[in-house]
Amino acid sequence: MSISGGLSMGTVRILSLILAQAALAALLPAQDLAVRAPKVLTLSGPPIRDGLVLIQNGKILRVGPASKVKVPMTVKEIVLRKGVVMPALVLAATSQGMDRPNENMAVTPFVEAADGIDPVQPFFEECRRVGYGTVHVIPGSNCILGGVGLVVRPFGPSILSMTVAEPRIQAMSLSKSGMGRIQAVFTLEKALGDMARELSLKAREAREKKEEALAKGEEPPEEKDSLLPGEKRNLAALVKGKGKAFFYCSSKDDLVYAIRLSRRYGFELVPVLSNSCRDAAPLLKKAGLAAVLSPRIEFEETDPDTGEKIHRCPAAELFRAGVPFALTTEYGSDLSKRFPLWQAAAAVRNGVSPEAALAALTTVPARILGLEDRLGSLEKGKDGNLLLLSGDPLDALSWTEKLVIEGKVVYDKAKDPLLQKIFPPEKRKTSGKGGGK
Amino acid sequence: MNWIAPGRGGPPGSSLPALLLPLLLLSPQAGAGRKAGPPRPRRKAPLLIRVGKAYLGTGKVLEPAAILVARGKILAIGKHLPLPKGAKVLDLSGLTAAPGLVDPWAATFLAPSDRRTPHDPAGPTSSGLVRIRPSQARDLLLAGVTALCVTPPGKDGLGPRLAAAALDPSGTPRPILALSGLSLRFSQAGPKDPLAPLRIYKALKKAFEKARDYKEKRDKAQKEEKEFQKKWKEYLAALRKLRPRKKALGKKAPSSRPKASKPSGPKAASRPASGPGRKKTATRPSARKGKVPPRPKRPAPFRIDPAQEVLAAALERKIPVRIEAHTSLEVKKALQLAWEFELRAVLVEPWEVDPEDLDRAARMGITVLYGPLDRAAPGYGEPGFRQDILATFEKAGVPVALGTRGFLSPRFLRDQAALARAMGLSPGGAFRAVTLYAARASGIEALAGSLEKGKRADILFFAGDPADPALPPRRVMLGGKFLPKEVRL
Amino acid sequence: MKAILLSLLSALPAAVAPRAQVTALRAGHLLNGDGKVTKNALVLISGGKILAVKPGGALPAGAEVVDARDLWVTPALVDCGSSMGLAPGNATEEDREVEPAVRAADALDLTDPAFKRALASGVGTICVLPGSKDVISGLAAIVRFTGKDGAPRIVNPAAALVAAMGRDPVAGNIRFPSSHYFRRPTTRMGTVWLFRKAFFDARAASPDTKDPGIRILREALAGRLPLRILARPEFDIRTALNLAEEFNLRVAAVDEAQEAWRVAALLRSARVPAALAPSTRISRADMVKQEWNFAARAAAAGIPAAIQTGRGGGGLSLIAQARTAYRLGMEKGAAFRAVTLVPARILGMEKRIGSLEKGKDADLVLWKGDPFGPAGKVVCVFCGGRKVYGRTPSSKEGSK
Amino acid sequence: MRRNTLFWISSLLGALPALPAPAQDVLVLRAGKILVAPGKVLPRGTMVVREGKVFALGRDLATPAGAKELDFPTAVVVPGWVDSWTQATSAGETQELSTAWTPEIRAADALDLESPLWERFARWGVTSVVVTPDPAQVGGGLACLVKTGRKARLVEKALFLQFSLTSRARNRERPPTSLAGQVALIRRNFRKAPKEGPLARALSGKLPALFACRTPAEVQAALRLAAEFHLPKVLLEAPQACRPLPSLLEGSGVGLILTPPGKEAPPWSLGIPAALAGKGLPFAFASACPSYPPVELRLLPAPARRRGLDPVRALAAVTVTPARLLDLSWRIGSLRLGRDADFLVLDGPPAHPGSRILSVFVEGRPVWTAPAGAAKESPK
Repeated sequence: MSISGGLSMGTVRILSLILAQAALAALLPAQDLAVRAPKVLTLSGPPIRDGLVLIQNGKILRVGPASKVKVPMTVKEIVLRKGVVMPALVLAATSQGMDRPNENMAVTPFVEAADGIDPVQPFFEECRRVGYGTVHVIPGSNCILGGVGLVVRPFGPSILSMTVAEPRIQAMSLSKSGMGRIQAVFTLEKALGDMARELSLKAREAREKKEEALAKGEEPPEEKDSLLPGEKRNLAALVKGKGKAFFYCSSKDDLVYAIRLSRRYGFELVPVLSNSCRDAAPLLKKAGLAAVLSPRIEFEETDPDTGEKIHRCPAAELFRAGVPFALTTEYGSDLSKRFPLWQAAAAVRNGVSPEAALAALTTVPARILGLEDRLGSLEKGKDGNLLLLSGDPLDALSWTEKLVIEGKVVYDKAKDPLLQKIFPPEKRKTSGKGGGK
Repeated sequence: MNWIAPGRGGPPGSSLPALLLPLLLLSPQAGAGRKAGPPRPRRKAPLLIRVGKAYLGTGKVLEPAAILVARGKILAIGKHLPLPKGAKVLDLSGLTAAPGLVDPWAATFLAPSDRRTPHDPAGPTSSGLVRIRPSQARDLLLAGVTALCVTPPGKDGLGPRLAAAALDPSGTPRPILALSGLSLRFSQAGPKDPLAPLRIYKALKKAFEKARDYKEKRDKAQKEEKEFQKKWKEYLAALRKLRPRKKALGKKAPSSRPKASKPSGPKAASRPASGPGRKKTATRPSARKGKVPPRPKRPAPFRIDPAQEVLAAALERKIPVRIEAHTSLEVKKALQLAWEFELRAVLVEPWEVDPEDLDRAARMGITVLYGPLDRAAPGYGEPGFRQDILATFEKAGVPVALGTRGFLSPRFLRDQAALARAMGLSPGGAFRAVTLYAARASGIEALAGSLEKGKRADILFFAGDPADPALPPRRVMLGGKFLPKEVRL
Repeated sequence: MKAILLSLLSALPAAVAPRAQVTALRAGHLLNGDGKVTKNALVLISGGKILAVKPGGALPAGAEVVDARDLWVTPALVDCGSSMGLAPGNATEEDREVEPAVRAADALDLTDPAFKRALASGVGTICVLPGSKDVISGLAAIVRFTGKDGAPRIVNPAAALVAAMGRDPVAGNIRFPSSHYFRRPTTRMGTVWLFRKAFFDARAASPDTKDPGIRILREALAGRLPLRILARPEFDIRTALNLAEEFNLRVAAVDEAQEAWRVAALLRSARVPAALAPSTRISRADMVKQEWNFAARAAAAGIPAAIQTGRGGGGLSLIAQARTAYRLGMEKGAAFRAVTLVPARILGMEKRIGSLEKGKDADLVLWKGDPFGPAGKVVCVFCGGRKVYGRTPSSKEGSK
Repeated sequence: MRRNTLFWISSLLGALPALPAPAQDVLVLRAGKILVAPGKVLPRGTMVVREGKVFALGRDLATPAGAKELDFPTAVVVPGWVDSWTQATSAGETQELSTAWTPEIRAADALDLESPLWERFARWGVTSVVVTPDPAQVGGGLACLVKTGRKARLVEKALFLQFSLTSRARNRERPPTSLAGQVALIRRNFRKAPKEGPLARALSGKLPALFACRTPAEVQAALRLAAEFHLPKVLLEAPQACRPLPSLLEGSGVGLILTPPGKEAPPWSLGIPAALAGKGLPFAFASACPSYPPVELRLLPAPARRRGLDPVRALAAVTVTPARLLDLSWRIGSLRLGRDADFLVLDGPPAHPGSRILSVFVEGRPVWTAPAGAAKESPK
């Protein structure tokens, strides 16, 4: 991804917004769907036995017991004979799906993940397989200011058609390789401070103009939001306290610093905790923040005080402190980091309540991304993103039977060559046939 | 601390030169990420502590002694103090009080990456401080260290800026001074490059001359800015004088567009331009009758250079300047530099010195600072190495300070002081080397390093000789607060 | 009460005491090493051994009762291949390519917390393998938690002779020697040549040789010492079996045999189990066709498949590996056999551990919930009838 | 400096000849306190030294005719300190890299007795130094004992046989490369040990065997080897930063030599000596010179004492305990009758690292004396 690409993206972005709806309409023609299942987990209320979800125009129209929801004749109905329907999962942050996670330079706030996303990467196929309906792709942790992310649906031929929302969340970090911490702090402060000074200078000039006009008895010029060139827009938003930042915290010190910084500038902070960030729970609780956790859900580490090995599960630590958190996964050879619902089950094994573990994959990330009115639970008016599972979400044997994004089935296990190899049809133990037409 | 002027106007630090704020006292609960505020002890009533004996750290010993502590500071100290109204009394007459030790040359609180990479004056050391583990903090307190000057490694020539931090039993650094010193270094190239000290001296001289220019320009820019503000006010006043006839019209216009104008004044002034709105066709100020005064021209904005600010602070004698100079030639050049720019110089590890420079150093009020005595000295143990160099400086009236240089954990500071005594330093001098003189070499002499009125109440209480490193303090007071029993080991 | 039970349990001498106190364990669910589940079973333990396993019935008079009616009871798991206790990077002696006399037991750090962690996840027996950078890298050690206070103890310092095919002994070796010190095999062919040469030399050596390495190889030739051969892709497995046949060696298991399912018939007929390691052990250089469900396929093909945590360790616990295999299509029974009975057989200890049967050691684990379920958690672990980890559930004296 | 010292020595000793003392050479020493052994103090004592040995101890003993008399009315006399594990020879001299198995090599053969190092040891109160071959050899060779001072003396050529299980003896360029390989090498050589020589003596207990270790795994390997071959007399050298030491050594009957905890060692490592003392395990401090300077020995007890080590044990760990572990208590480590008259004169308490060393005596002769006050300025 080149810098010039990043610069030109501003225009592309605006265009994309205009075109997105039209493009979508073309891509997802069948947006009316009804899904019936023995159990529907709405995640906003109690589970519904023999429930039905009716989607119209890509949005949820009704959720309720099958007996009470009438499905129009024209609407296709999928019946899951055995299993559970729940909201499609939301991946709060990933640097996968792009050609590379970070720029080489330290300060690249103008970079846009949108420019690096490659829709044909197997990552997105994997996202559908494991049940993600929405993915937040954001630059990685090897930049002080890494650029802004993009929320996409893991489906579609182009970035345009994949885009769900543009919350323009900036990636921040203090662990740029080859840079000391003092230098990193300095670089970050300088970037933000320079921008703050530029803005305050502009503000001052505007103020003087206003004073002058008032003194002259003229009508003061209207205050306008100085539209900065594209490459400065992202940073200016943060400095003005209007933006949001994902701060990669590799230690508690980073978290403390991030909280202080966000308070100073007023931007919204979402800490992305690495596993070396210990004792974060009380701080987060006090600051009222939700955190994004690393894909390694439980691990052993040496207790720095006693020198003994200890078992840690950050999710359980945050749960005990009452801090909301989002679980994440990583697509790679390590199977233990790959499946979101396994992450949830592992969290449950470590003491997290099943509700909180599922929320960490749905409602919490939706809220973190500011998309709680569209994603995360099955309620009227929200996006019709459904995950059809072959069993209980926390059961090790449950697989994604189908994934529905905005009323369209984008994944079907029966047509997934990889899983067909693992579970040859005659050996299938789960009732994959349920999703009949 | 905020380096560059903060974007959201208003807060006290917003005027650009204020980033100098070397004397800005930073707050304790940095770790908690909570609101800033200096360390306030819980008890409001002053506390009078009676002890059997008190080593003040200045060379004086009081026996018995009473220390009055309030608001985290020492209010008074003397043999017998009158009991102020409402004060609580704590009788520790079985114990000996001593000031908390200061490690003037420590790498504690630095991230591992910062302990390796050399830094320049621009890096904000205090923002880069990281917490240490509570067990490490307790370890240091057990050794009596309560404050340290965090010293990142530097290159030859202009080195890093230093910060002073106090220990917290939880391991969270509490910065005392965000900018407590500047470090310079002569080459360590050794015999390979005998002229290196001269070359580095030249470069340093140039740097300080540049800083002097910078300082002048900055002061001028500040003056100009003030003048502009004045002129601007006059200009506005003049405009207003021309306006009275238009007043009615002027009032009408904004009322027709309710949201368009906001009351101008200090409130609006301190806020950056914000709020949505698209530019509408505004009435162009048409040519007016009467004489319009010339619009004062705003001076070009002055760009604050953090590195130059540090040097400027050194030139203003606000911070001490450490100069690492080992050979007699390096010492000579270091003294010359200090003399030319009237720096508050601290010589670091001068292993040789000419007798005339010795006198000069004493006259210039210079402090010398040494790292670990058992391993740092180049040529240690060689026949030429003079073990009595510390005593030589002491005899000449030059204060000697001792630090651990990041070679050792500051937990060995008292051991090093004992070693200095075994090497010939007087017992009092060895103790001051890790208290008062250490504070002087760290730029926090006004805040810590001795039991004196107005200083931080970082006090150790021993059941014996405070200089015996084998003796852990019985109790430790940090910022006017005793450590709870469970924190003590 | 608990104290009484504990003191009694720990007071039981392992071998003697014919009139030893009988402990009756009432199991809500008994998941045995063969993968079968019995509800409301009764396990009788005496003298560190299992007296009987019954599907229920009356409590014997005077027995100590451990009430685990709301728990799952299983045999303690067996990890047939790991590098626990060996310092990373220090597991292989790279002096020569054939090092039969090097013993993993010699470098073992039994204070390594990895052992405690393994115990806490329900593992009762661990086989520590030396590294895989040699063609023949030495002797594997078996560790059980039978030391003081349940501390790990080496019970067999020479459990098997460990060899490797394929990439590992070749990796990093220079093709053209540039110094007097270089390591030889640079290809798979070279590996096999060194393996054969070692055994030819051992055969040719005089019978009263003092060389410890040759004596160990001769033990293997005589069939008294089993072999563990690392072979990941299908052709390495074939090679390993061919070599075993050529020298008439007893192969206890093919380690990390990810492609075992592709040579199922061969392994079945040779009666060689496959010990499967986590897929993170595989790299592209192994030329293995990566399949998620290699364990399920091996089991489905009728090969006795064991699951091990593998050299390198640091990954998932043994039961978590079994859960992964279960999720990826392995039958529950097969997945559980793969961490109990099959590895016990590989270690040659199937008469003592691996399942709960009469006469076997009382190595058992009490779980809260199904060990394969999302919330399955170890409550306590017994080794040789002694509680070595966790808390025993409430117990009471048996009624008369 | 050298000239200064010489001046002071000669001024103190007057006409004392520099070469071996004649038989009638007697020194009478009176001091404020004489610490005969840790915990055993003789206040206002007199010590008579004859032929370099402690001849008599008591109060107000008369000075024989012709004897040299020294009086330190306020000072404390303590036994000279023993540094029980160093490689204090010129760099690399004790490192035989060609092969790993060299039980016959002797550190004694690599000594530079003229090195200024020995005077430095003396200056910091160390009168006996154990020099071992570099632990870069698995079967590392024989250690020796040196008495310090300007004219150092080799007094024992075969103190113990050292084996190294440390990573220093693992080498990519030379076998073995792993701990298991080191143990295998030792085992192979123990099995086919010759009937004579140091190895045979170590196996039969005539010579102590010392295993140099760094990690818990290495300590366990050493203990297993000791048990496997029934080694009667075993010593262990391990750093303070080896956490399970107290529990591993409990009941093993092995003597321990503790080397410094290192620069970044965690705080708990300073508590290891106290933990060892709490279990009654014998240990000695060593400086591991040249990795650490000789002065380190002086600095080791204080941090351990902050963590609860009692002063008597702390002092014993640099005097009687090392002497006992090395089978040398008949000769060094205390000032009991008949022992070598190796002692220091201190101006303060013996365990206080700030106590200034006024003089150091080896076998009754002064080897170092503090200059009276700082010397005059004399730039180079």
